[in-house]
This record gives sequence, structure tokens and C-alpha cells, in this order.
Amino acid sequence: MSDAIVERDRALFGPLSETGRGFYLTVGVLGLAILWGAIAYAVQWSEGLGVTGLHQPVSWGFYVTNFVFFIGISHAGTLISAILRLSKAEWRRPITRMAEVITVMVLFIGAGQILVDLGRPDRMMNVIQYGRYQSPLLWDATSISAYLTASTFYLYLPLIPDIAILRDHLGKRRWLYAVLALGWRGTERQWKILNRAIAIMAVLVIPIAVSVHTVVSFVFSMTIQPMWHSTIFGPYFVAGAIFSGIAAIIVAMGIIRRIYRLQSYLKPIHFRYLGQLLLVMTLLWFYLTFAEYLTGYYGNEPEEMKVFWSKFTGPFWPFFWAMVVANFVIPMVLLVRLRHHAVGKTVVASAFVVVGMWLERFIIVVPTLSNPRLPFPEGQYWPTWIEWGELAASFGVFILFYVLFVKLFPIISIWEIQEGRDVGLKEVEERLLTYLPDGAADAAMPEREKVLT
Amino acid sequence: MALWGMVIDLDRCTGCQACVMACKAENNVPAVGPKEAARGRIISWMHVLREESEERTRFLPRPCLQCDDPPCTKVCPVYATYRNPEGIVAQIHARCIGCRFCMAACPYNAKYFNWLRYQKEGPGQNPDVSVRPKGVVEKCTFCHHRLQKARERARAEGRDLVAGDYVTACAEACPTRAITFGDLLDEGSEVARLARSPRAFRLGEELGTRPKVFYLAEMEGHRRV
Amino acid sequence: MRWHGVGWRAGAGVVALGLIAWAAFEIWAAPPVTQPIQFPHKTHAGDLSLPCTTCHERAEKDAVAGRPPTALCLSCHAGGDATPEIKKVQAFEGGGEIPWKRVWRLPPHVYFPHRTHVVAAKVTCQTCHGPMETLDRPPARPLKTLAMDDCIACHEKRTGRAERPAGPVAVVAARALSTDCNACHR
Amino acid sequence: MNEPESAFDRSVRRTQWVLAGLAVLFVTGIVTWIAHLIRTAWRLGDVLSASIGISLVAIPVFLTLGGVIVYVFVGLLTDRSAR
Repeated sequence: MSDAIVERDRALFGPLSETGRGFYLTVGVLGLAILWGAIAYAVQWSEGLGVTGLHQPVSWGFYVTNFVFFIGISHAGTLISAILRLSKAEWRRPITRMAEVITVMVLFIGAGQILVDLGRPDRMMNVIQYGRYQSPLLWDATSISAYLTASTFYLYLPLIPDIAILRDHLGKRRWLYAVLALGWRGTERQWKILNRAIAIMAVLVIPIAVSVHTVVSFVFSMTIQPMWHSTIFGPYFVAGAIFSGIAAIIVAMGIIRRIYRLQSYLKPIHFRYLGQLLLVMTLLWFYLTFAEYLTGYYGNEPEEMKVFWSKFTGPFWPFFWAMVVANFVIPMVLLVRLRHHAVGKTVVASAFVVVGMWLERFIIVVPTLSNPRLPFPEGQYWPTWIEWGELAASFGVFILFYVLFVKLFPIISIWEIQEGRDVGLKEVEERLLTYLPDGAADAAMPEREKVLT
Repeated sequence: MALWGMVIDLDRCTGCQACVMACKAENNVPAVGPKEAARGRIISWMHVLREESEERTRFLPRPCLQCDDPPCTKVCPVYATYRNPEGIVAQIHARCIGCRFCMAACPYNAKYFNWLRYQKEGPGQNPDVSVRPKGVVEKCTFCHHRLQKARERARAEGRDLVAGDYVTACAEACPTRAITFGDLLDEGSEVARLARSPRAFRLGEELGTRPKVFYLAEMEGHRRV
Repeated sequence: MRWHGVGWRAGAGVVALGLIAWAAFEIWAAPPVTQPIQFPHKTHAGDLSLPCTTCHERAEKDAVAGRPPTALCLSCHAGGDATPEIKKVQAFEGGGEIPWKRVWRLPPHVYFPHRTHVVAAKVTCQTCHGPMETLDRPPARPLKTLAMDDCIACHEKRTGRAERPAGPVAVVAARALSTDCNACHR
Repeated sequence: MNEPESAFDRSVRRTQWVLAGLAVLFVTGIVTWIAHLIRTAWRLGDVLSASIGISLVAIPVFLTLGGVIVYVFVGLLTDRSAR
């Protein structure tokens, strides 16, 4: 197999072997954002949460918004990749890895938001030592740690054959790749183990992912606060998570395709398919939002209506309507026809969705807290540079991790592309034949078992 | 066994803030200063809300309502706040991690957060109450340190706790005697009698939190909250 | 040459580690307490078998045990031949209290009434304070370091875990030996 | 196929087993933690039902995860079959 492997997919090895000026520039810029966040956190650590814009009725703000947002983005990955794998969608091959990486990186950042949000981070271990399962925060802790474990492993499994390829062909960082390849030699038994494990993980990861954002929503819906206490929140959050997740993958794909010149791997067709998926999620998101707000409006419960109007016409209207535009209007306009300029349109729509979903999280967290039941002065929340710093650093860390991952591991699965060429083509043909009513097709093809494609 | 409760007669309340000041002094509630106050960070365990209507202005002193089914304790991840067997919703500052989930869950906004380090230990403070550090939640505890002391005294004297041994600072300070404090389970007590009065109502009754702070007002009082 | 380099580095490492350990100890360990008078508990509580409450009289009456007033010392040590240490006590005869320094400190958020524990529960002082009667000089640090678990353990041992009801409005708080957090935390 | 193992191979192999051990340790750690939370809830009389209910789902999930991890690590690392 010598260097034919490298030769055929030379483009995929590019980011691993060559490091350009752009890389250092990016790392530098991200480093600055992270530095901003680090300084902000140091100030917050020594002064207390008072350096943020939080106050009496609005005791949760940016950090909790970020928490929900990032955990939401994490559904990108694993869920999409698992669903595509299980449904044997052949076009998944170049995008699964990208999606899985997003999941793992972003989960760390999402969980980190809670730590940033704590008034006493030094007592963080109390949650481990004295945690109590009646609190939805512990549901989160459990669910997220399960998801983190599962998605990390689910990212790692399909990486193993690729790492072995790097170990044998790259000539750099041999020790790292040798360790992580787990002695992979591509024997039949190893393939069987790997394929079986990937299949199990793909099944396992879906319910875990659904549980994660469901319990994240429970943090709000388990309280009796107006516009939080809603049974729709579980599915609403999960749908929103998948929505923002797909958008994040598309943005990542667009950027990577451009920077590393992977146009021949990430084709407009991929963007078109994902764009259609995004369109479906746009509609689903709109449907759930509509159902949620109409229920509140029709019920006309005074406390609910206070929050409702503060979003529609009150102090939060810019955020609310920006969210509607970014999450619904713009994607609808851009995604309905994807025959031409599929890449550009989907990437732009996705960028808006990412922003819109952040606003959605914000619009869920803050207005409810700003409108207390008792005649308190209404809360006006505006973040300080500390919170902006944490937001910048969160994105900075996410992108930095992503960039470093692309430096160290192939961002498009080499072996899966090769498998697509060598086995997939024939297999799809065979599979198609089995779909057809003509019985002759079965007889014509020798029965061949392939655990998972 | 007792179930501590409070009755506040709104028709007697003049909004004089004596209860607020007594509470501040008794519980070392920090004065956050004008800058923090402007940012909406006043800490006031007992807070006098104003209700203005066409006919008149009414004041509504709001301590922690000490719900019998408190929404805040359910969500605490570390058992820093819980309903104690005598019905007091406890707040253990030393255990609190400052996640503010209880603040988000409390429908009465009765929980307060130490956004900064508002005070150090020093002269002029009540030595019976600890000074809260930054980053933890605090709230009205029905002056439960007074219960600790009263119980200790009774125990040393070899007797049971009797009515009047334990009263909160706000009830003591109220010049119009609008605040009555005592054991709701003691049928004969003033507080139990007033709580059964037809004028009695509770804040957010429909939420099912079953507060142990009752308010007395003429029946139109039911209209609000 | 190379060997020298390694030795120099190893030496520096050891010194640095030692410095860090020393600094950590200095910062986190409670500073030792030096009392104005080298009071021998052994002579008083050990040899003379005086009960602790002879001097720490407030322990039976109050939440805080307190430090003995100078007058109490002088009621025995007023005159006669005296050791240098007793002379120091006598120097306070004209007035003023001996500036005893506090060794035992509870966190400010803990309420520990001595009276209940000494009078009602009859816990010996040594249970918490250790064998003070064996010391011939004042301790620089507490003989025992107690944590909340120690308090809870004792409360549970005396109540018996089995009868500790876990139900809702239980009799826990009002009982003499409560394990309700509010019983001690304030 | 059976060449003598070099020092490089040995260190690689050892690290791989350490990794496997860490992964298993992590999962067992979480399972122990959940069990500890049940115990705490029982001792405090604090909504034991919630703890048990959640752990009934959570513990099997983590055990399954642990199972798959062991299956892959041990399966790949002990593979001696020929290409």
C-alpha cells in the first residue's frame, strides 16, 4: 500500500504536513481572544461576580446563555454523524469527522461556562462530593459527562485507522500516532472489532445526545417561572440544538474547504444536502417556537404575558426579532432554492443561524428573570467587558482547539473516503438492487456481509 | 416540634422600614453602597414593596416566605439550601457554590447574592451571625440564630422552649405590631389564630409553594398576587 | 562538566521544592501561638486535679468558654514565694487582664454552645480539646483538629443512626442531638 | 512478523495500556460517584427516589460505555492475527 494512499488523497495530508503563515496568524488572534478571557476571569476570580452585569432579578446572563448555546452546538456533531452513519448515507463520508470534532471541543467549553458562572469556583468539588440528584444541575453533570465520554470515544474510534496511516506515512510525531493507533494493522479481526464498536456507539450516542439537551432545558423548565415552566422545552431545546449544530458544521465545512482547498472533497452536493437538512430544522424550529409562544399568548396568564410582551415589544424586542430574522427569515430565503451557489448560500444562512440560536438562548434566559412576579424594579441587564471577554475566549478556545486538531489529525476521514471508493460504490449498487422488486437481482449478487459502511 | 411562621398585617403596616433596619442590624446584612445599589444589587432580606393603586398605596413587607414546599431548595445542587424539619428554609453559606439556581427558581426574589465582598468582620456587627463572603447566596432565615440561642438557653435551664422565647428581629421592631411570629402548629398561639383569619392570604397561593408567611388584609387583598 | 551541571540543577530543584514546601506551610498552617505566661496545665488540671471549669468558668454558663480572669489566678497566687512565671501573673495585680491569646478557633459560621455540651450533654473537655492536663506549657496549636465530620459523628453516635428518621417533618431539629445543618450553622 | 520489540515499541505499548487503564478508571470513577450520591441522599434523607431513578438509567449507560471501551482497547491491543 506504500505511498499510493498518500498520493491519492494528497490534499487531505496537506494541513498535517505543512504549516503556513495563516496558521500562526490565526493562533495569534485566537490567543489574544483567549488572553482577554483569561484576564477577565482572573479579575472575576479575585473580585467576585460583581464585575459582571448580573444583579438582583437577573442572576443569570451571558454565562448561562453560553452554556446552553455551546452545549446546543455540540449536538452537531455526534448526532448528525451517528444518524448519517446509521442511515448509510454515503455522502456523509467527508463530513462525519468534522461534526464529531465540534461536539467534543464544544462540550468542554459548554461545561466550562458553568464553572465560570459559579460564585465560588473554589467550592466546585462540592458538586462531586455533596451533589444531590434532585437538582437538574446534577442531571446535567451526569448527562454531559456521559455525552463527553461517548462522543470522545466516538470521535476516536474512526480515527484509529487514520492514525495508523499517519504513523506509517507521515514521518512526524511518530510516538503520538503510534500510541494512539492502538497497534492498528488493519487485520480482519481489528476491522470487525472497530466496525462493531462504531455501530454500537452510533446507536448509543443518539439517546445520550437527546438526553443532554433535554436536561439542559430542564434547568429552566423545572422551575415555576413564567415562560420557563413549559413542557415543550425538552424537545424545543433538542430541536434547537440540532439546528444550531448543523449550522455550525456547515460553517466549519465552508471555512475548511476554503482554507485547505478541499473543494474536491466537500462538494456543493454536500452543502446542498446539509442545507436541506438545515431547512427542515428551520421549519421545525419555527413550528416549535410558534407553538410555544402561541400557547403562552392564548392562555394570557398575566405573569407569562409580562415576559411575552417584554420580548415582543418591550426592551428585548431587538433581540427577539433579530432571532426571528436570523433563524427563520434568512434561512428560508436562502435555502429554498439550492440549485446554484449552494455553498455560499448555506454557509451564509448557517452563520445567521448560529447567531440567531445564540440570541434564542439569550431570549430564553434573560427576559424571564428580568420580569419578577412581585412588584420589583424591573431588571436591566447589560454585560460588562468581563462577560464579553468570556464569550470571545469561549469562541477562541473552540476555534483554537479545532485548528490544532486539524493540524494533528486528518479532518476528513482518509480511510472512509478510500472505503467509499473501493467498497462503497459496489455496495451501494448491491444495496440498491435489494431495494428493487426484481428478485433476480438477489440471485445475481453473491451474499456479502459488511457490518457497517 | 414546631412549624415557625409569620403573619404580617398589611392594614397595620405603615411602610416605616423599621423591620428592614432591624433585620439589617440583626443579621449583618451588608450595605452595598450607592454604586452597587444603582446596579440593582441591594441586599435586603426584609424588603418593603410598594403596591400602588388608584385608591391608595399599600406596603408589603417581604421576608423570605419560608415556603413549605420551596422551589428554591429542590434545585440546589449541593444541599446548601433546604427546608429544615421545623419549616425554616435554611441557607448554609459555607456549603453554597454560588450557582444562583435557587435565585432563578424563587418566584418571590427573596434570595440575594453577594456579588462582591461587601463586608469584612468588624465591630458593630452581631456576633451571632456570620458575615457572608463573596459569591454565596443569602436570605432571610427567620433569625434562626435566635432559635439556636433560645433553645440552648432552655436546654441549659432544663425546660422546653416556650412561646416568646424565639421571635424574629423584624417582629420585635415593628412599631405598629403588624408582624406576628410564632409556631403555626401551636393551636393557641397568636400566629396560628391570625393565619386562620378570613383576612389571611399568602403570596402566590396558586404556585403551590405554601408560604409560611401570611398576610392580613381586607378581602380586596386577594386581588393582588 | 556535564555531571556538575546535573548536580547543580538537582540541587536547585531540591532547594526550590523545599522553599515551596516551606512557603506552603507558612501560608496555610496556622501560626504558632505564644502565650504571655507559660501556664502549665499539668500542674493545675493534672497534679492538682482541678476541674477545667475551675478556671474556664464560663464554659458552664455561656456559649463561649472564655479565658479565665486574672483575679481568679490571683486568688491562689496572690503572695508568697513565686516562680518567675507566677511573678508575671502577679504583675497584673494592679489591674488589667493577662493578654491570653486564643488557640482554638471555630469558623465564624459555626455556633458551638459550650454550655449545652458541658452541662446538658456532659461531654468531657478532652473529647474536643485533647489531653490538656498533660501539658506543662501552653500549646502552640490545638491538640486536636476537629472537622464537621467529627461533630456529626458524635451526634450520630449518641442518637443512633437507626432512629434517625429521614422523613419530611421529622423530630430531628428539635431533638437535643440534632444533625440539622441549621442547628450549628448560622 | 515476530521481530523483537524495540524500546520504542515497548514504550508505545506501555502507554497504550496506561491509556486503556485510565479510560476504565474514568468510567468506574463516574459509576462510583453516582453510587456515592445515592448513599449521600440516603444518609440525608434527601429524595432518595430521584437519585435511584436517575442512576437506574445512568449507571447502565456508563457501564455500556465502559464495556465498549474495554472491548476496543483489549481487542485491538491483543490482536496477534496476521494481516
